[in-house]
Amino acid sequence: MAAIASAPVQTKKNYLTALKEAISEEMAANGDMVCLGEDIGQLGGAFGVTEGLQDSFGTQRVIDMPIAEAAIIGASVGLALNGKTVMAEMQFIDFITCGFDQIVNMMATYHYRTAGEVNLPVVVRGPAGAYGGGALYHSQMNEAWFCNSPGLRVVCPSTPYDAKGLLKAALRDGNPCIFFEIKELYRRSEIAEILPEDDYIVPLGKAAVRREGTDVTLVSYGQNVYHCLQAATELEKLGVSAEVIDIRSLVPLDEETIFASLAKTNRIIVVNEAPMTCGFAGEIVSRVTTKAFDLLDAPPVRITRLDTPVPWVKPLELFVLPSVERIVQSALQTVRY
Amino acid sequence: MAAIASAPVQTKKNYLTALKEAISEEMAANGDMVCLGEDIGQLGGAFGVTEGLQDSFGTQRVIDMPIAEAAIIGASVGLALNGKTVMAEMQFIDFITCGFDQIVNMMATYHYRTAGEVNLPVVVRGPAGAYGGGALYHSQMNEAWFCNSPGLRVVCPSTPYDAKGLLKAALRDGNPCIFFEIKELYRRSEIAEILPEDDYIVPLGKAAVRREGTDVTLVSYGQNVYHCLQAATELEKLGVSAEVIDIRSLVPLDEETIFASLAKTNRIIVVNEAPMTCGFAGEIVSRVTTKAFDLLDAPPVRITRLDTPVPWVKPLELFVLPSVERIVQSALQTVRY
Amino acid sequence: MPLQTTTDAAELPSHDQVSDPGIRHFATKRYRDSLTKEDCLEMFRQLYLARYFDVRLIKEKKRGRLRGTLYSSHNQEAILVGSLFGLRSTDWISPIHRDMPAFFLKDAKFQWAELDRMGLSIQQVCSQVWGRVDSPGRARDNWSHIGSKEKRIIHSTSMLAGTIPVAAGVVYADRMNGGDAVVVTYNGEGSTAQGVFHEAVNFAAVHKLPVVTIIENNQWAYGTPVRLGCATPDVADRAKGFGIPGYIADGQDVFDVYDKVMSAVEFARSGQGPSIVECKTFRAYGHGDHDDDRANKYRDPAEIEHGRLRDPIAVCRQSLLDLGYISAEEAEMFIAEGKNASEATNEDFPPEVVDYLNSGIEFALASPQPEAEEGGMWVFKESK
Amino acid sequence: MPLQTTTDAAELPSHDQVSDPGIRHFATKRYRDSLTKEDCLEMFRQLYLARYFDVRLIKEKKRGRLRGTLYSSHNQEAILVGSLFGLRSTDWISPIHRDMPAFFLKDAKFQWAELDRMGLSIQQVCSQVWGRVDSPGRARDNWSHIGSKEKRIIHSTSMLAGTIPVAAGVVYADRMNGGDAVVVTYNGEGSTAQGVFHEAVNFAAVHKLPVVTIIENNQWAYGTPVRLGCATPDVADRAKGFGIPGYIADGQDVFDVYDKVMSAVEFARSGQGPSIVECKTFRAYGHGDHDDDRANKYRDPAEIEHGRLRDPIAVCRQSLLDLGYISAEEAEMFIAEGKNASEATNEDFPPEVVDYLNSGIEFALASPQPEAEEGGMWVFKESK
Ligand SMILES: Cc1ncc(C[n+]2csc(CCOP(=O)(O)OP(=O)(O)O)c2C)c(N)n1
Ligand SMILES: Cc1ncc(C[n+]2csc(CCOP(=O)(O)OP(=O)(O)O)c2C)c(N)n1
Ligand SMILES: [Mg+2]
Ligand SMILES: [Mg+2]
Repeated sequence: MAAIASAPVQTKKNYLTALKEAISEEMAANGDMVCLGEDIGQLGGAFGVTEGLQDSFGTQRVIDMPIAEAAIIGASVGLALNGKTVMAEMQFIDFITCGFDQIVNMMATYHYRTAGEVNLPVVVRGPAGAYGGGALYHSQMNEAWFCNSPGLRVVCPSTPYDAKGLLKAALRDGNPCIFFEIKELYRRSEIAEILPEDDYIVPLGKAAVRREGTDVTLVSYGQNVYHCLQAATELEKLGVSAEVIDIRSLVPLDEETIFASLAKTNRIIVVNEAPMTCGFAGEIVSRVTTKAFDLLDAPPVRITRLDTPVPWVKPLELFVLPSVERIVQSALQTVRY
Repeated sequence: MAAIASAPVQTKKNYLTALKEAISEEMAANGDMVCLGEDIGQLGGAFGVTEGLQDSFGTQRVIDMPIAEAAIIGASVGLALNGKTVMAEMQFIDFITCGFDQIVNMMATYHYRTAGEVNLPVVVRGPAGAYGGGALYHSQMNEAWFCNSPGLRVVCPSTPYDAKGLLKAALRDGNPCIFFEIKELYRRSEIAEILPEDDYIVPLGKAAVRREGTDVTLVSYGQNVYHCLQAATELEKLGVSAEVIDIRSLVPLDEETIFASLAKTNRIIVVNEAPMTCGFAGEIVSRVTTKAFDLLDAPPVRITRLDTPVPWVKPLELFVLPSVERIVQSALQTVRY
Repeated sequence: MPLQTTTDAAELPSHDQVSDPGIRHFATKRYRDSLTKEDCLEMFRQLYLARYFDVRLIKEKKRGRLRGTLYSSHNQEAILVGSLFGLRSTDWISPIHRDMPAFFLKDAKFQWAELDRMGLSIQQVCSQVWGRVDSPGRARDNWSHIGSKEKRIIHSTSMLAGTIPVAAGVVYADRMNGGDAVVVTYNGEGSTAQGVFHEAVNFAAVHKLPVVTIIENNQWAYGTPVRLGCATPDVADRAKGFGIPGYIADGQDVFDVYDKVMSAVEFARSGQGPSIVECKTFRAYGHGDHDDDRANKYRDPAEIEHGRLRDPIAVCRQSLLDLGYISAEEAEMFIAEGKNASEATNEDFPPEVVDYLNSGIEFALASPQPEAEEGGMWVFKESK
Repeated sequence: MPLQTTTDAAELPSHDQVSDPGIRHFATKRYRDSLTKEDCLEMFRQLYLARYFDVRLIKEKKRGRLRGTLYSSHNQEAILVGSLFGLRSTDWISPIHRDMPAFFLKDAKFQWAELDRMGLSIQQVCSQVWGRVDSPGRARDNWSHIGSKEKRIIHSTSMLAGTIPVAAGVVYADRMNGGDAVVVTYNGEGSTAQGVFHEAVNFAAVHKLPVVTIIENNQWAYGTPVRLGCATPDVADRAKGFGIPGYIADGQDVFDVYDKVMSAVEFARSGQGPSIVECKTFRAYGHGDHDDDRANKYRDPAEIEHGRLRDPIAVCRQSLLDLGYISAEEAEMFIAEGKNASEATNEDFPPEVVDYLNSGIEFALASPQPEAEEGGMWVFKESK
């Protein structure tokens, strides 16, 4: 018995559990932390990310908000202005549009316009991403809007380890952060993993090389990391060695890791499920071409969603989104360039 | 007398007058056109773009709206859904954030989700741009958000001729359009010009070559076109021949004109006063590098606002914005690359 | 006065005489009084139809035939039937997630079994549910996000309360054209907390636009009770902030809903402006079918039992009995009330109701899925 | 009862007994009754100070010394003075474009000539106006967009009504910490049409947060009259939609404003929740100084004359005379009322008022402009 208690069997945890742990551990460690959002209390959130949180920390620290995203963001700013650390949930990241002004004009700029007097530790997080049949309003990846709005951290984890470590880092960072959770990964058992017992963070602005390779660099984040990894496996069979980079945090971006990879491969493909025009794939391509032009032996490639909304029925949805096949084909063309 | 009446002296018209003419001529020609916005009626708009319009067309067709941007956009959608052509004014384009959801989720996607049954001839226009001491909330160029939201035309004229012709084209296009007017150009007398007597449009998706050159291509729009032209003049003195392209419409984008120029110069600098990350400068760089890589003899360059808000006092404001000097310096470096 | 009101209705002055805007808990009775026996029986049938649509879809979903979330309108059907029954073919509506039956019930009066109407056909609605190309939106957006310009149904996004300003614009245009159309929008009580609700109703109030905003107060917004979203005693009190009438209807009584909504509709049509009609009801199941289990945890069983006590089918049947419009035997033929999808069978519903929906499902199943390439189409209207 | 109310005030039950939320046109008199002679004279001086700030800035602008738009608070000063006078040092405020004097008037009671207070110093405010580095925001954002966490003033963006949810969050945090702070937010009547106004006040109402929302109803929102933005008889009626009290104050009478705002503040402080205080006033000039000429076109001269008839300085002076707090001679010493910037001279104001502002301007002129490089700083807090 004693032995069992002192060395519990470590179980693999999924992405959702990792997020839950991050929030409840931070809540426990930081008495000045508050969570707010729609249905996060009694219900525990639409996806259960805050399940049990209100039981543990009470209705004052875990607030069931009216359906009012501008009030949610605005109140988060006020709470943070008065000393609190805030986790604000968007039921789906798509609905962030309803609180958009409060994010880009009120929250993002507060530190800037007060010349540093005020900083806002607010993480706005929510389920994002397509491939699940969620249609136009439950599938968005709208991270580019926030990357174009100075003053916001923008983060998107793809693994349970990162989900927990990045969320903790974001909550402690002291700056407002838009935290994109990939809902299709929430309960994906294949990616479940054993998490450290001890407190840890994954620093913002540090990319992860998910697979090493020498012929072409595939850069991605979120769900598309798995498309890239699958493509890399297939490419290997075809004799092409692909390196896969998961940037994890968009703002700040770890350019060094990308450039280092490019120095090996001299070829880059950026994969991302958001619309192409002014999306983050283009940002990476621009950084690479303006700053590491000489490393390029072939034109960089963007594989993104077509410039369309995300349609509902499966064939249409898949048609507009990046696929393993599109990545493989592009990589083959690129290495032959 | 008769001679004078038949051949009136043509006076040069400024950017603001050109916009006024476009709106009142379209209103006169199209009985189904409606204008709405804050203070556009009795006051004639904060900048006077709709001066006299309510006197000519009545309170029903020129609507003074409550201070409620979501209602303005939503009502515009409804009016267009029921057969009207709509001009909706944002008092400053910065305030579009308060109606953001209605723009990107309701309006932009309507044609798509109805498989073409519904199309919305709505032009949302408003004063934009920095360099005038407007500070954070009266200086924005937030066009990238809309370029990343499929279903919207995005337009930005830099001359009176284009202002009139593009606004008319946008109003007749049948698709929702975000129309960025450069308020610093509204009354700039140096750019006033004689406008055609006859009805004309400037088609969306057609760039203008503002100055021909052979050594480097400067691509821009809005106010920065003039920075580019000034830089080109200075560069000429230094023996560098710069071509200046004014793209005028961002979505759709005239790639051909850019590529054709690049085929001559093999060097490109994109200038734009919006924040760099995920801005439209990066989009142009990405299009060029992914589609016309072999035309590049030097890394493309982005000259944009720093990734900051627009601060108030002059030295700070100018510090973060593109300047003629930065363009000249970059061009010199680029041609020497 | 053939119909009994279920609430303690007091005679109010006629609309034109009501000068002080505010709550009118009880409308005049004149609208329900003008319903014929045929009307009443038709509304009764429509309640069965709405219920059957729900029950059947849950069954189909359980069989794995449907994708997406089912937002049940079980126990709330009287709101849809009662509010739609009196509309004209020129009127517009804007239903939300919980209102799927509204699409085919619209303007269904006397002809709900016909195919060509001002609402969508059951074939179109089923094609949407099954994700087929004959959906009016070619199944590009999901579930309740359909509509039709031709049939005067506004397409919603997911963003709650987001269609109200659109509705206001639609009737503004109609009024410019000399029309007398009214638009009826549907929203949950939780959605009244949205800023756009305020902006749009306020705009409509200022311009006296014919916008009727129905609040389906089913006590819960997903997992959040009404008291955490709204601090007024009644949600209809929101109307007071705009200077417009706020009506309260018994959402379980199709005739009371008809009464109050018609009061609001005719108030609007006559140029007196917008109003709010709160229909008090109770959400029978979870927020969506994925939430059924949890909804039994965050909601008190006693509350659920109480909330489902007055099934709109039963309430309507009793009225028809009281009126002598049906016999005791007829009344016992189809007992659908209270039955969840797992308990209900086709025998609990009038055969024409079952046939009607079957015809829609059959059509849908024969309709092809859209081609993948359609995903890339219709981003823009091609310019002339 | 030394002070006469200018409105026909009726005694109301005390707050705790008022169960039905809604409009309370007249608060109890007890708050104004507790003002001492010293208080009253202080408020009178503060009216001069607010007016002088405005008059002087217009002069400075005309001399080409200032950039940006001046949003005059002329004729509306009683709202600022009356609402700020009773606040505690722990309370927060959130002023808007028309409320520049609020920054230094905050917590000015008895010590407005001192340098170190809970409001911003006149040195700081002037440094902001002149765009100098000693502005609390180092002149990074313009004009009224200043504030201070330390001094408990929320920084606004330009987006109207946008600070109300922030204010709600601030006092939520305070309440968590066991504090009893109240936040007073200021908004024009036109801004009540914004969605975020609704979302924030509704949230505050649900949680009974101590948020007092003052509506400066100056009849015009830029070029749009109140009737095109709000359909209720009084803007305070907005309160009814949230189930909270709505007070109406005579915005020209500093003591009436004090009365109603203190009623709202103590209602809030005692845990009973938010409220709205409409202060009826009139915008003396254009929306901003760029609009002065046009404002004479879109507004009827008779309306302007009528709206400026009861200058808050004159109204206050009369009360002081009636109370015997000043003599007839004293009353005639400084006649600032009704005078535009071009007419007014320093002699129209008490010398300590002129000195006070001068000290701020002198300080500001000696303060350097920020260095250009600061434009690139403070986008993010550096991580630990
Ligand atoms: C702007 C926005 N925020 C959040 C949601 C997520 N959401 C969907 S339905 C719902 C609850 C709606 O409650 P209510 O308005 O009462 O309608 P009901 O479902 O009870 O019929 C929520 C929060 C949404 N769709 N839109
Ligand atoms: C969201 C938003 N929309 C529009 C504006 C432009 N604007 C600035 S002040 C103003 C009028 C405000 O009127 P009111 O609220 O009555 O305040 P007042 O100026 O009369 O004091 C407008 C429309 C803005 N600042 N923010
Ligand atoms: Mg509900
Ligand atoms: Mg006003």
